[in-house]
Amino acid sequence: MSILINKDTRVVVQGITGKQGLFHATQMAEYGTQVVAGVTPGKGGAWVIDGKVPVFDTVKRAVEATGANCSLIFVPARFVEDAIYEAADAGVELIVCITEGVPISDMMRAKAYLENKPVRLLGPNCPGLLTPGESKVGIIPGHIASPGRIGIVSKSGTLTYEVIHALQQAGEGQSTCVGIGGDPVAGTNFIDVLEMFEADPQTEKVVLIGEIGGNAEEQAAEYIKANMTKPVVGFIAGQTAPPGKRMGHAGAIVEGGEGTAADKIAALQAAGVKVAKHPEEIPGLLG
Amino acid sequence: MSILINKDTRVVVQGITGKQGLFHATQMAEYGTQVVAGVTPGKGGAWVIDGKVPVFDTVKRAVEATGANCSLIFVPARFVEDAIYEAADAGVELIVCITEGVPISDMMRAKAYLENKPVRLLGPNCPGLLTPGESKVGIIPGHIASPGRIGIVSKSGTLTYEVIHALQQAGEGQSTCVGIGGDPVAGTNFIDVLEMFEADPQTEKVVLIGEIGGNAEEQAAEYIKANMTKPVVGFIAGQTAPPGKRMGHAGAIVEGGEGTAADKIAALQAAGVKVAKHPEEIPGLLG
Amino acid sequence: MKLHEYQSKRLFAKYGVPIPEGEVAETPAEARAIAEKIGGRVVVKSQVLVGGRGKAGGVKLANDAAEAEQLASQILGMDIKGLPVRKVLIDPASNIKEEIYLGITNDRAAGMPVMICSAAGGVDIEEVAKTDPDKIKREHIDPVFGLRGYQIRNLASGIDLPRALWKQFGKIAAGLHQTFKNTDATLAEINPLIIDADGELLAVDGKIDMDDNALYRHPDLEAMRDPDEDEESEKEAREHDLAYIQLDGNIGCMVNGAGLAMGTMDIVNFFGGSPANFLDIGGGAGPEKVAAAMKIILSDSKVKALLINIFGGITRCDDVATGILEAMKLVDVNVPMVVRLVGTNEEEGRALLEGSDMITATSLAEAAQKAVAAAAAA
Amino acid sequence: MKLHEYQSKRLFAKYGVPIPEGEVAETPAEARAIAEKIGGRVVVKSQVLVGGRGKAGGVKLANDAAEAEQLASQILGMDIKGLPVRKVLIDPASNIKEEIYLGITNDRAAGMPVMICSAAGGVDIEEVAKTDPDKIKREHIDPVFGLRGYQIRNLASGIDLPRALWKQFGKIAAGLHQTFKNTDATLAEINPLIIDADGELLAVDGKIDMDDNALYRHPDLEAMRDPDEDEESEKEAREHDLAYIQLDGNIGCMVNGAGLAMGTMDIVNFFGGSPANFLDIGGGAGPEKVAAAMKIILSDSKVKALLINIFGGITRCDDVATGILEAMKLVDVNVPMVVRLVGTNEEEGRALLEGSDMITATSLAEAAQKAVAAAAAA
Repeated sequence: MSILINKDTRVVVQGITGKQGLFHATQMAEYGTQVVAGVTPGKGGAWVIDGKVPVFDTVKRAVEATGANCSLIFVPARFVEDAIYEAADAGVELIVCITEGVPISDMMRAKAYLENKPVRLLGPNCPGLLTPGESKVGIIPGHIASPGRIGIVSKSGTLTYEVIHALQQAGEGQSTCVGIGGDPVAGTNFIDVLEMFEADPQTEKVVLIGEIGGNAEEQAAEYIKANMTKPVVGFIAGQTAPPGKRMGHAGAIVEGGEGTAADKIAALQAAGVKVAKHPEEIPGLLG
Repeated sequence: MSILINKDTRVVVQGITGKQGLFHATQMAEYGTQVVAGVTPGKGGAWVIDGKVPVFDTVKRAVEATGANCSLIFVPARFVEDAIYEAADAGVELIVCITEGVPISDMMRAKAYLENKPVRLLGPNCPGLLTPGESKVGIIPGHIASPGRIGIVSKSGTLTYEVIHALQQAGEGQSTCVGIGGDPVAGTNFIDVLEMFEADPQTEKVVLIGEIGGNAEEQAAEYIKANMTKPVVGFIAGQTAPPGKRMGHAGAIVEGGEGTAADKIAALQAAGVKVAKHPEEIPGLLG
Repeated sequence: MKLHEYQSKRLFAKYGVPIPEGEVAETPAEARAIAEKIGGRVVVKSQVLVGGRGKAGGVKLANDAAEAEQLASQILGMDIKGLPVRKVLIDPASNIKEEIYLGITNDRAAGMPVMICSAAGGVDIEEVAKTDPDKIKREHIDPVFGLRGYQIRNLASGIDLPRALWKQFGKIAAGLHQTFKNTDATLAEINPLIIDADGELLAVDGKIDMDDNALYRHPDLEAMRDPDEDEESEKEAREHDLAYIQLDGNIGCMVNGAGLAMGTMDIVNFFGGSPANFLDIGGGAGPEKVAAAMKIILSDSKVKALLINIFGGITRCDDVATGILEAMKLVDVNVPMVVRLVGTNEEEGRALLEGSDMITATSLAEAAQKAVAAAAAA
Repeated sequence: MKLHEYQSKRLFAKYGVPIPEGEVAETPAEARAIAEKIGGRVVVKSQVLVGGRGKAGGVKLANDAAEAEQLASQILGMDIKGLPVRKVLIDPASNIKEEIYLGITNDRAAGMPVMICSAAGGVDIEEVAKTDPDKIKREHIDPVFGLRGYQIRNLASGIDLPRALWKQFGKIAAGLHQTFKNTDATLAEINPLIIDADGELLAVDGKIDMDDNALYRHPDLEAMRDPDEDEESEKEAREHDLAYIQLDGNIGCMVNGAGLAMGTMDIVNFFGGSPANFLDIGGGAGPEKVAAAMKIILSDSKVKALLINIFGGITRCDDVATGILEAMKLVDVNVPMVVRLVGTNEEEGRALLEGSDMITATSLAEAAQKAVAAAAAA
């Protein structure tokens, strides 16, 4: 078991003929992910990745032809909103958006569009997900992970890799690693994923990686306190970030005294979550 | 028992200081409906209907102050869309819109807005509803009806009165009379109401009054065939209407051979519904 | 309200849809001048608000300006399905390689507009929908999120449009949607949208129906209304905010509520009579409106009896009675009147009418039968 | 990106919000001329992109033009929280009867903008929210349906605004929302929105923050960017599409990914060091970007050691290694370098760096500790 993706997940890559799209689609295929189709308007009929993956003009045609049930978005930021609608209307169950730099207003509209539609969005500005040994949808390097019992949910891509790496050093594998992205408005939040980990029999313990900005970590803490039976270890990045300065992620900013690392750490600790001082401490805290 | 409204329904009237709004709010109060508030922006603080009903500037304030759970809209057509949003956001459970002449595009947006919100819209361009002896919300003349076992659902206001009148002559009372309105895009359709009548213990038999245009009657027929255990008698207005001419209701038009009375009657009969040739035949067909 | 072909196409053009560079003529001489300016072969197209112009001989091809003048003189003044032709559109003739259908209308059941596209354009699209439904591609347009780029690509891909035309098609589809949205249309269609000999897309015919309820937002479009679209009496009715449609029978009907008005026509028919009109005086009609309605009905010389059926809800029976009495002062009522008043303030209404010269009825069937009898006796 | 008060207010005015008729001066003489034109008492307001101008002495009241000139000469050239004052706004002084707060910002949790209004304007609204939350009224704005009229009335009613001002307030709230929406703002606020002695509403201060990710849609607003807003090095970083923020420490950090960059700063701090900067080279950075990043970090003379921490995902370790080698040709790297490469193409990356003069590390803790030690030894 795992959450969100497994070996049966059939992925269509929107923007597969772009440099990043093609590189990572190839990496995914090499990892064993079922990359069944690509979409680039105007390039339908082409074949990529050693002539194994057909390219379509529309997600609709791609889904009809290949039965894709998951879409991975690599298109430039200005086309992301439309790409999300297109994937949703084509009937995939999961949309993973890697693209960073999407305007907040676009995402607010997209989120409103998806509300009550039978589809989940992960991202944007996220590394995607990895179910070690089964499937990777996104850009998490596959070779650094292995199957196991730890579920990871994170706002940050590269920090997730660090944590996976640290777990590996400690001999711990992962059930599924989920990057929810660091943007202020994201399709999936901590609580959505925590709920899935709580229900997933393979996952025994969970690592939550947050960062300054917003109050998603505080809400997650409340959820954990009220609903989680599995142990959770946390890490919050940005303890040394100065207020008022945006730390790369559109969401990572301490504004008006809100969203500080100290507040988040306190909230998590109050919910019984052990909080690591740096990523490599995490395996030890998992016990 | 009844559906949608009963003696506990607390009504706020949007547009209560207009001529029609005040006339019908007064009629409703006289009938025994709990008219608890009115709303007219800029006239908050006034009292109407013999100084018994307070007027507020916003529905929000009216609901906060009076606990209204149903809104009745009498505002001019160009303000209807906003009035619907205002009522929905103020937390009422039922919105009844009497106003006619609302642009279709406004209603399509409003319908999209209400989707998945915990509120039902009836209308626009409808006569509202009447639960004889308990409450009337809208413009159905109360004195022509009496409590009983027949549920009525209708696209047409005055035809509904005719049918109530005919039932009365035959000694049959009504559980609830619901006018869904004759516009192409309406908040509540036949099926919604049929479902409620099927579940309502007081209602033993149902009268469905349709008219030319659209295919709501055909859809209702399918629903009845598949789901209704209670007998339904139908009437379709517009058998003599020439195609291509809009018969008053924005929705009552036979276009491109679609929406004819003959098709609707055939569909209802195929679903086991007895269809009356004129309204006064209905009591006889109810058996 | 319907717009003419030339009006529709000009609106489309405003939103970036390519149309032939034609002009409208009201005389054969004007037609010739336009044809000369265009040069070469032209089409002379009658501008009437009714379908089937072509079959009725209202659309003709002219090889030169002289022929255009001659054809215009034939077509101008024609009567097509009861409507006089007062204008012809002179368009350059196109070399048609393919005919596409592209239209937007409201899908009632879905509660949103739908864009419809087919490679089988140029013919009756409803016929195609019945005989060959796979040839019709549809994309619903969310009323708030609008038509999205991928939806247009879905249609282009769905009808196998050559990829070289996708960009142009995208602009046309977006332009059509903008027109539909900004005019509060209930129908906007291009049929056919052709691929011409140069491989370009061109909207050679166009149609827009507008939502009458939204016309208040569009005084510029309201001004385009063709006075010939409706009968004189229908125009007068509209000025009084009455829904009136003239029919061929001899029993004038004045009813409140569209459903009851239709039901009244139906029952008149059921009892062997023939309704002269549909007339809904609407909700809450006051005396002036009632008087105007009576005047309009009686202006139809075919009317041999008048049936007034009022079931008071928002309309008050006393207001209607007052209106009848007012109208009787203004209009010479020379046919028998059957009056039925039930509902809100019915007693007040009946009291007002007491002593006037009219036949009264209690049930609808009774009223209809009395009206049918009165008309037959006239 | 932040806009100055005068820029924000001019944008508001474009959407119908009434603002004082002031002008911007860059010299005391200009300030005098403007004050003379306005006549009477004026406010001289420093235009800097930082809060607390008033307390810092950057906002002063002048009784006449001469005093305005004198105050402008004091304020121009001041340094407020590290930012030089290069412009002053000269506004006519208002007679303030009431101060209202009106603003729009994004509510992340709700996923939509929220309009916030309070009768307790003129002060720090976040303070009011904490101490007196009932004084703050909120209306969420649906991202597709927009701000509706009744929501504005809810706010006006909620703060007990005198009814005579509702219409004016409605226009201002709608204008503020239009500004927010059309500029892709993340914050648009009027504080205070005053009721003046004549009982009129007036936006005497204004603030707009824009969404940097949406700036591509607004070249006109991008052109308003104040070059003083950021450090030189931050500007250069932006030109190379790098997220860079200069800090006070001595360990330069080059990291990929914002979270890891923050995490790296944190761990440097945890092991007793002090980070000189935040720098995220972003996803998929190629050699040029890496070289630019190194140059920028090393241009800070405080930097005593360089810590490069790359965990390859979308970024490829070999690209980073190539970038480091390129940069070492262009930049004189005169501080010890600690490099850690893990993830996508890590072996290729490490192979490329083999033989170069740098300290390598495997774990993050090891890398941080080595960097701290190197900086301490420098």
